[in-house]
Order: sequence, then structure tokens, then C-alpha cells
Amino acid sequence: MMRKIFAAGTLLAVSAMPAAHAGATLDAVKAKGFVQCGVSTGLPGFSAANDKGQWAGLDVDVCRAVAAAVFGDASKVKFTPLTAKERFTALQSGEIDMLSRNTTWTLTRDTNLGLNFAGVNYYDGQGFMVHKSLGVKSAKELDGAAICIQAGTTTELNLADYFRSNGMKYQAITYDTSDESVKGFEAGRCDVLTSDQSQLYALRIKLKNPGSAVVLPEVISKEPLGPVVRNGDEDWLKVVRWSLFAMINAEEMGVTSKNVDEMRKTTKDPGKQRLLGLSGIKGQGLKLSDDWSYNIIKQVGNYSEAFEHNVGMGSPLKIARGLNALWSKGGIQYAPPIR
Amino acid sequence: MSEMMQEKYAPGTHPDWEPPATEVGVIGWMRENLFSNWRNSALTLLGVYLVYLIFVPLIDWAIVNADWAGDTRDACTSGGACWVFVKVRFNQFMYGFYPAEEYWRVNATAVLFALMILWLTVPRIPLKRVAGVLTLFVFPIAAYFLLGGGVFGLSEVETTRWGGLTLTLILAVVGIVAAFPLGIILALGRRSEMPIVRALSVAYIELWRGVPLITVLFMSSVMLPLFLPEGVNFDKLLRALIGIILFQASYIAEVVRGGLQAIPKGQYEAADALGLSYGKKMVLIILPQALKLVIPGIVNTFNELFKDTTLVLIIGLLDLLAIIKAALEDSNWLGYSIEGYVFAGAVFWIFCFGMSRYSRALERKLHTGHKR
Amino acid sequence: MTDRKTHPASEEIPAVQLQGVHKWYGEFHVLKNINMDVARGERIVICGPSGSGKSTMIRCINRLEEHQKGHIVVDGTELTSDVKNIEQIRREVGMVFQHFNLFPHLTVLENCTLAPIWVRKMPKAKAEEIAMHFLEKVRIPEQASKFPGQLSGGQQQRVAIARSLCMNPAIMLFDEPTSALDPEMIKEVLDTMIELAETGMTMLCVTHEMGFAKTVANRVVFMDGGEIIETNDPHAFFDNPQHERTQLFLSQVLQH
Amino acid sequence: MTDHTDEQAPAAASFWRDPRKRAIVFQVIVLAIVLGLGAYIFHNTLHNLEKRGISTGFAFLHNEAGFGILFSLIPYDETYTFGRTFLVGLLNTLLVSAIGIVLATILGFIVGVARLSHNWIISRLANLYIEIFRNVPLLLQILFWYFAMLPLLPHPRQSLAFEGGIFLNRRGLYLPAPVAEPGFGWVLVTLGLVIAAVVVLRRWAHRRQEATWQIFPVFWTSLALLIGLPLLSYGLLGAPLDWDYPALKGFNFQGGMTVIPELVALAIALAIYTAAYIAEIVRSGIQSVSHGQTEAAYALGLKRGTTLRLVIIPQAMRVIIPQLTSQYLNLTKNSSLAPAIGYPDLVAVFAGTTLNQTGQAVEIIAMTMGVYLTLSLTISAFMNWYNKRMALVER
Repeated sequence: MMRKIFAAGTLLAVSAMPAAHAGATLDAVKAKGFVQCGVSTGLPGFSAANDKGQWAGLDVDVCRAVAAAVFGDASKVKFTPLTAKERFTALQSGEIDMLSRNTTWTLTRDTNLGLNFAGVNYYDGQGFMVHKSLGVKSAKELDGAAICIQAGTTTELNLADYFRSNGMKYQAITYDTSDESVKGFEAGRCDVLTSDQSQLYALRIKLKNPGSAVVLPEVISKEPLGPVVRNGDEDWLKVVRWSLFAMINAEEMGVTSKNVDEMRKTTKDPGKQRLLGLSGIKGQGLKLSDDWSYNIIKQVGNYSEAFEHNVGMGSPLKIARGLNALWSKGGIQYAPPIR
Repeated sequence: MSEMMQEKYAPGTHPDWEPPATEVGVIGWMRENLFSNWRNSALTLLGVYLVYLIFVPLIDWAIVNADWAGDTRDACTSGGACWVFVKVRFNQFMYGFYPAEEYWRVNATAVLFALMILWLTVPRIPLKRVAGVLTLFVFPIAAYFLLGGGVFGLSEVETTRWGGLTLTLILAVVGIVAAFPLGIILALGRRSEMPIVRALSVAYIELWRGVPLITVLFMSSVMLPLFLPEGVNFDKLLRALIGIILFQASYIAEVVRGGLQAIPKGQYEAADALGLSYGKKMVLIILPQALKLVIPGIVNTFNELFKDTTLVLIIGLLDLLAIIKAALEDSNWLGYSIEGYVFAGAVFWIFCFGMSRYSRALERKLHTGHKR
Repeated sequence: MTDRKTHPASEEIPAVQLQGVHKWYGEFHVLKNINMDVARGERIVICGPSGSGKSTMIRCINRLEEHQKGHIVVDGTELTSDVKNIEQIRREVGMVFQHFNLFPHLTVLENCTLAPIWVRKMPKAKAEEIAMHFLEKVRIPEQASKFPGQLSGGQQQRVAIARSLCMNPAIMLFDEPTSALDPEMIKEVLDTMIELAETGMTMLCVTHEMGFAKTVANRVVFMDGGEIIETNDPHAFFDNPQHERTQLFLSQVLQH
Repeated sequence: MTDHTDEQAPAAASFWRDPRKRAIVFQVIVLAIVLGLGAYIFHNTLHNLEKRGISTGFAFLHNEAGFGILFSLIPYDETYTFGRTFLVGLLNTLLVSAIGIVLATILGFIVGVARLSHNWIISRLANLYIEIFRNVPLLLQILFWYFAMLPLLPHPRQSLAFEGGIFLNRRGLYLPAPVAEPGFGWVLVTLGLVIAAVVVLRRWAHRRQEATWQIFPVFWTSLALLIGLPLLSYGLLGAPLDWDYPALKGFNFQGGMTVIPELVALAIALAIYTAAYIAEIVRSGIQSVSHGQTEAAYALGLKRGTTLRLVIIPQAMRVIIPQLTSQYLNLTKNSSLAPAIGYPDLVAVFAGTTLNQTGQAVEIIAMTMGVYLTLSLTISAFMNWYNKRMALVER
């Protein structure tokens, strides 16, 4: 009774959590006409707002891909900037439809939080950046170093584990945000800056003289980052998962946003035909229109395009593909086939 | 003899009566205020040196050597401040991610608010009580619909797109306005003769005043969802506002209590003797006087809250400082944080300085008003 | 006074009855067994050294102070902790304070119309008409739109009297109305009070103005140490005080 | 109506019209609502915690923390428990607050007096100081002082070396740490005795001055006693103290004591910010002392400084102290901005890292708030006591 009164009293401001049965999210998303996507409040290359207030980045492109698949329009997505602390609550409570915010796929998160990881859009790992002048070549030489960290993730634990297992000592200066940690590093407060490797490259650009620092080769943890959805809604999970896979498959087949129209008209390749929804199961299995994957490639691009444009050589970050190269090119990005 | 003098010269203009040059004009002023003795002179020189030490490099960096033109980072070459970054992002810092074609709604709200404040503060405009009621009850609703849209053909703008200085102002204004009634109730409760009511009020006030706002914001963002029934979830902005309002109410309660204490006992007695009930006594006699007394205190509280809104960045709301920080994550503009922070500092300073000036002027006015 | 209400029992029941009233402030016994009847139309002046309990006594009559023992009956209604009775009695009893206690945020006119409008539920026009009537009585109608802070002390006190009269009270209490005033202003207030007395208003007045007592009072009550020492008509009281404490007090007061 | 008796109590009112009884009913209702709301929130919280599979209780405090903390007053490393991280954070909060309070008070009084200086430039500068630092968010100021200070210090390898094994660089100020050897206890005992003796001496001198008008050089005597006797006992016992000197090993200095720059920057920022408020309080306090007091003091032949110290400030203190208290409380609460520059205070290590590692939001936030609440209540209780004492003495 009291609950009812309370709920009625706060009706204006309250959004009830959508029931998490299969298809509910997809239907709800279609009904409201846009995807509500949780992103980072700011992470160079992954999600950041440009001066026109448009969000851009590798994580953002996953959201846009989903919107393109569902609506045929990559712009039908709204972004909710989230901090690390809030991200899971926001997803659990239905505030957002999907979370695309450099979230590491771990057992605990997959099982205990009522969440489902839809795939991996970036294989990352914790690394170290040092001042070049120290002449350090390997993380093993870092005994006694002062290390700048950004608080609030598993970074601190990985670091402690690594130094303990190698019998080394360190001094950790834990800042609230990445911006402060890189400034601390630049000001010489610490010898080493540790973060996910993708971030180290981004943080390096923030230095007045980016050439004065080097990223060490060691990677001390596995950080597969990917989009997340709520548990118990298979249909929605599959839409998000295959939106990502479509981008990777497109790269593998050499279909880009530039040549996709041409391909669609001319291709005789059965694989490409299936990818572009010209034959095979098309959009039926995902309860989407047949041109869902075409829309993704046309409007967002394939994985390689998104990567290069946001974090790769076409961006200020200039991160090498590394682990994120296709399986066929020495990396581990591998998407199940569309057939 | 003196009569003769007065005949020759108008009163006070006799050449012998003029003050010596060392007492008037620039020199006299300097002697009096800067070099009255050797210690004073030393202090003056020290002061001048300090000014030189601080302001010359500052002006050099911020103005002389700064870059203003252009719209990419390539335009920043001189080594001074790169104001291009602020220029390019200016709208975002002001409006957050509010759609550009809807900026007029934010502006309209701000103008509306400014008009209400003018009405409330300029002594010549009548009907203050009407203005008070409008500001407290009508304006917030109007502002909510104007900014949020979804009615009267206004397109909807979700609260996640509100940001920048707009959000800072919303947080501070709503925080104060909504906390006001609660603060008054608490202040009355603290002065109540009912022991349980008094104890609860004291406990509430001391509890909230005893903890830092940062933990309150933590609580509202992380714990509030746990307090509510399953499936009920507030909008993020509202969650933060609830925390700020509950927190702020305790500060307002203490300010109002000060005002209530300053009302002489005779006012209560006269109201009683006229047969006014408790509620009428408070609403008609005591509160109007007390609230007038506490306006400077309220402005100061507002000032504090305004600065404290910078803390909402820890719960992912993009207020002025947070949106500047977010802009610093744009890979095209990495590394211009000093310009961003200086800009934030300047904006905050202008607002807070203005408010503290106003509150002090008001205090002085109330002070003289009382002597009458 | 215009439309004075006729009280049903106005002839039989005294305006105020105090029976065996005691009051303590913690350990301090302020009022000791006070017994007094005030008839309708009677004008009583209460005097005594400071701290004798005279203010406390009249403040008990409209319940600004609460007595702990005994009975106080005002206008036929007994003062109990009953809120309705208290409100009823306060409506019938006007009070004028030493420090005027005008409401500084309201104009003179608003000071006068506030209670009639909010307590008596009178229409605003009617309340203003009555207020102007009484402001004329106290001879300051031209100040109606000013704020109390703009008036002299004597004017303020006259407004305070008018404010009480606007409630059309059956009884008026005066708690040292002139002791906060400069000498030249005392007279204007006393004149107003004398005029009021001439209308037949029931008045209880705590004052040291012995001249006023001689001209106006039906009875003078002398209090000391929380007790009523002596009650007498003014002539007998001043010319032939019975009690030696009264004699001592009068010798000190009348010296100047 | 003459048959009254003395024992008559005033008649009672009917239940609903008696304000006291109404007050009781009202209070019962208010209490019921508050308790009901509390129970409702409690119920919801338990339900939600269970639903999300979050365990409740304080058992997590015994788990191994597994992360390092930059600076600790008590022994700590990764193998200690979360309970220990709480303690470390708490002590760090207390440390920075205490330093900040001392600095803010000194600076605040200087600026406050400077504000009233007859020297135009000095009073303008003091005013400028107040207006700038009061009106910029503290968070920005903390960031500013930290990142402005760091580049001014040398790199570890070019550390400034001082006499006696003291080094200064960007990692902090390195000092030799005293290591007590057997016998050092006696030096401490001597010190304690000397302090007691000085207290007695001061009282004696005071009484003698009142009785005989002779001024005894208390300050110099006390100083001599305080330094001399413990040194003497230290020497006699054969210098029973060893020093652990910091030394450059690898990247950084190891050993000794370290004052980290985060602590310094935070304390300075807090002090500078709060001093702007204290200066205003001091100014208004001094101005509240009537001008007649100053003139009376001048008439007695006291100099300006002496007047300020002996006549004005003691009287102004009555106005100043209550407001000073609330500034101390504010400073303590504001120290919670520490995580911005990586100072490991309670909010950074406990409500930050520990919360992230354990997810025990309710317990951790409650404990953190409890600490600040206790600190506030303690400081204000102490100040209330002090105020009462002052009020008694002054009257």
C-alpha cells in the first residue's frame, strides 16, 4: 500500500524498470525511437564529446552501429555519460539500454551483476609508461618506483599483484581522474604512469612533449573491453552482439562505407551477399530489417574504419592494431560468420 | 582683527588656513597611506614587489602572449594561453549538450530568473510577497517545463543533455529554492517547545552539517537507488538534487534560526496578545521579519553551494568544471587543461564575487535600516 | 467607541477575577495568592517596586504568562490550557506594552488591521475603516501609511493603543506604557489613555505615573514581593497609606 | 466566589483543546512517520541488497586489502586488511586537517589584521587575497597549488640536499627518522618533568607578579629549561637515539621519513582557502570592539601593536571563536577533496578504493559519514565548552 502511494507520488520523476523478458528491450527501443546508450564521461578515442556536443569514439561507434541496425539511422541514439561507479546501476535499473564504456569482461561481472557481455570491441591490457630519460626498458626494472594511477578500477589491484609477484616495491599515488594522473606524471611526481595501454597512448598526447615518454612492452593484465546489456533479454543481446560482429566481418571481407553501395549492386561473392542481407537469413533472425548490416557499414563503417578513425593512425592517438588486428592478420579479433 | 579677516576672505578660504600640501592631494594621500613611517614604507615596497611578482607573468601568459584566433589547436603557437580551446567550446561550457537550436529556452529561463531576482531585490518594485511566491513555486515549474520540454510543442530535452554553466546554475538555484521551505520548517522545529520535534530537528541539522557534501553526493548516487523500492529509479539529476536539497536544508535552517533569534520577544508577545494563532503569528509577523534579516546569510549559503556544485563531477553530472574536464578528453584538444581551469575559475569568481558583494551591501543596508 | 459589543453577563460577572493565583519561575515565587476582582468599567492602577510581580500579574490575565495555581476568569471565561479559551480571551483583552512592540515590517494602518482581518475575519475595507477611526481617536491618522520606524516613541505608543482598540476589546491592559518614553512624549500618551478612560473602558494599568493614577483610577493596587499589599481608592492611597511598605514606596516615588 | 482554597489548580482543558496534549499527539505522529520512513528505507535496502547479491555486514573489514597506499602514519602494506585502510585514511584525514587548521589560523589572523592596516597597499592586497580565494571553488585551488608547486621542485636525482641528511625533491621532503634505543625513554621522562616544572614556574611567576609587581623572565627561563634539561639527560645517557637516514636507491630515496607533496599542497590549499574566511572573521571581530577601547589604550600609552595584542584581540576573540569553530569544521570536511590530487585521506582510500574493491557501499559510506560526524560533534562540543569558559571568565 505504502509502496503504491510512494510510487504514485513520485510518478513524475520516476521511470519504472522495464521487465527483462526476451524482446522487451528491442520492442521498447523501437517504440521510443532511439537507443539509450551509456558511455564514459570522457575517454580519448573511446568516447568524448566534440565541440559540437556530438559524441565520438570507438565505444560510441558500437552504440551508433546498434542504432543503425535497429532504425537504419545511426543518429538515433542518445548518450548517457556515466562514471565507473554508476555504470552497472544505470544498466540494471533500466536507465540505459546498453552500456558501451570500456568495461572489462570478468567472471564476477558476467555472473554476479545480472549482466551480459555482448562481445569484445577492444582487447586491452594494463601497461606502463615511463619517462624516456630514466632509460628503463622493462617493467622488471621498476623496483622502488613511484607510480601514478587513476583510482576506481582494477588497476590498483593488478599493479599490487604484479609488484608482489616480482618481489618489487613501489609507491602508488592514486588520483581521482586520468587527467590528474597524467599531470602528476608530467610534473615528475612519479616515474611511471600505469593504465590500460589504450589509455597510455591517449595520455601520452596530453604531455607537452609526447616524445619524452615511452610505453613499456609489458602488459600485466587482460582487459577485454566490450558492450554490456541486461541479463534475460536474449533478443536484445543478439542485436548488440551481431552489430559488432557485422563490423568485424565487413573488415574481413573488405567491405567499407565507401565501397558498400558498389558492392551491394555488383557483388557475386555469396559471403558478401549474406553480409549485406542480399541472401541467407538476412535480418529475420534478429527481428530487424534485411538491410540492417548494410546500414551499419554504410553509416558507421567497418571495424577497421572505426578503429583507425578513432584510435588508430587516422587519429591523434596512433595506436597500432596489435591484438585488435583480425585473426587473419596476427591479431585476435575474430567474429563468427554471418550465414 | 578676526573680524577683518573674515571680511577679506570667505569663510575657510584664508591662505594661512589652507592645509599644507603634504596633507592633501596625491602626495598627502601617499604620505598618509603608504609612507607614514619607515615600517609602513617597507610594507608598501613589499606589497608593490608582490604585485609585480604575481601579475606581470600572469598578464603576460593570459593576455600578451595568448592565442585568440583560429579554431584548431594548430592555431596555438605563441606559448601563452590557448584561448582558442575555450572559444571553440564556449557554447558547450555554457549550455552543455543542450541542442543548439534550443539555446533560446535556456536563455529565456535565465532571463526569467534574472527578472524574478530583480523584482525581489530592487526595493522600488512593489508586491514582494507575490514575487516571493512566484519565485519559490511558479518559476521552478515553469523553468522545468521550459528546459525539459515535452509540452506546448517544445521538443523534449533529456536531463542528460543539460550541462555546463546551465547545470551549475540549475543545481545551485534548485538546491537553494527547494531547500528553503524545508529549512524554515527545521528552523522552527529547532526552536519548538516540543522536545521530540526539537530533538529530531537538531539531529537532522547536525547530521547533515557534520558530513562533507562529497559523501552526500556519493550517497545520493550510489545508495539512494538502494533505498527505493525495487524498480523505482530516479533520474540522475534528480538524485543529485535530492542529496543537495537535503544537505542544503540544514544550512538554511541554521541561517533562518539566526534570523528567528534576532526577532525580539516583544514581537511574539504582541502577536499573542492580539490573539493570533501559532501559524498566523509565524507567517504574518515573525517570518517576514526574520527572512528579511537572513537574506545576506542565504546569499552566502548560495555562494557556497554554487562553488560546491563542482563536486557533482564525481557522480558523472557535467557541470561547468566537469564539462571542461570532459572537453579535455577530446583527442583533438588534449593538454589544454590550464586554460580550461583558469576559465572555470574566472566564471566561478565572477558569480561568487558578485554575490558576496551584493550580500555585503545588503548587510550594510539592513544594519543602517535597523538603527532607524 | 462605535459598536462596542454588549456582553450578555456584563452586569453580574466582573470583567476579571483572580482567585488564589500563584506563579513560580522555577524556585522563585513570583505571585503569591493574588485575589482581585475587577468590575466592568473599573480602572485600576497597579504600582509597586520593580520585581514585585505587577507585570507578571497582568500578563497572566491574557496568558502571556501561565499561572500554576488558582483561577483566573476573564469576561466570564476561565483561563485554562484550552487553546480555544485562550484565543477567545485574547480577542477580548487588548494589551499595550512598554516597548510598543509594533510590527516594524507593516505600516501603521496594517498594524491596526492585521488582527481584525486575520482573527476577527473582518473584510479589509471594514477593518481599515475602523482602524482609521481609532487612529483619529489617538490623533495620528495622517501617519497611517508610514512605518513604525518613522514615528516618534510617543506616536508609536499611541498606534499601539489604537491597534489594541481595533480588536474592540472589553478590557485593556497597560504594561508600563510610558516608561520607555522621553518625558515630553509621556504626556501625549497619558492624554490618550485618559480619553480612553473617559469612554468607560475597563483598564488595568501598571504604571509609576502617580498623577495619572490620581486622575483616572478607581482603585490603586500596591504590590510588593509578589503579594498585593494594599488596595485603596486613589485619594486614600496617596494621602493615607495604610501599610508601611506602601508609605516607604510612595515616599521614594513622590520625592521627584 | 469567595470559597476558594489555596490548593486549587487551574482547571484542565478538554483533551483536544489542551496544547500540551495536542503537542504529545503531534510528536507521536511525527516520530511514527520518521520511524516508519526509516523502517521503509531499511526494508528496501535489505531487499535490494539481497536481490543484487551484495552481502551485508562488516566482515569485509577483515579481508586483505591488496592495494598500496602512498602515505601512512602507521605500518601498512598490501597484506593488511580493509579495516587497516580505514584507520590509515582516518589518520591521514586528521593529519592534514590539523596542519591545515594551524596554518589557516596563523595566515587568517595575519591577513585579517593586514586588512585593517593603515597602509593602503597592504590593506588592498589583503582584500584582494580575500576576494580571490573566497570566490573560487576549493577544488580548483587544490589542483592549482599541487600542480603549480610540483614543477618548482627538483627531480629526485637533482635533489636539494641539506645538512643532516635532509633532501627535498618532487617526491617530497626526506628527513632522517629517529630510531629510539634503550634509555631513550628516560629522555622522554625528563622532557615530561620539565614541561610540568615550566607550568608550575609560570603560575608561580604570575602570582609573584601580582603580589610584588616584579616581572620574572618566564619565557626565556622556560625555553632554557625545555631545551637544556632534556639535552643534558640525552648527553648523559650517551645519546640513545639513532637516525635512519634517507638514501637514494634506484629511482627514489628510501628510508627515513617523508613529507609527501600531496600533504603539503592539500594543507596549503585548505589553509589559504579557509584563511580568507578567517581573515574576514578576524576583521569583523576586531571591528566589533568599540573604538573607545583603542582610544583608552592609546591614552594609557600603549603602542599600536601592544594595544592590538593586549586589548583588542582578547575582546574580539569572543566574537571570533564561535565562527572560527565552524571554519575549522569546514576545513575538516573540505579535506575530503583530497582524492583529486592523490592524497590518501579517508575518502580516497576508504570511500574510494576500498569501496570499489568491496562494493560494500552502505557500510562504507555510513562509516565515512560517521567519522566526519563524530569529528564535527567533537570539535563543536569542545568549542562550546571553551566558549562557556570564556564567557564565565570574561564576566
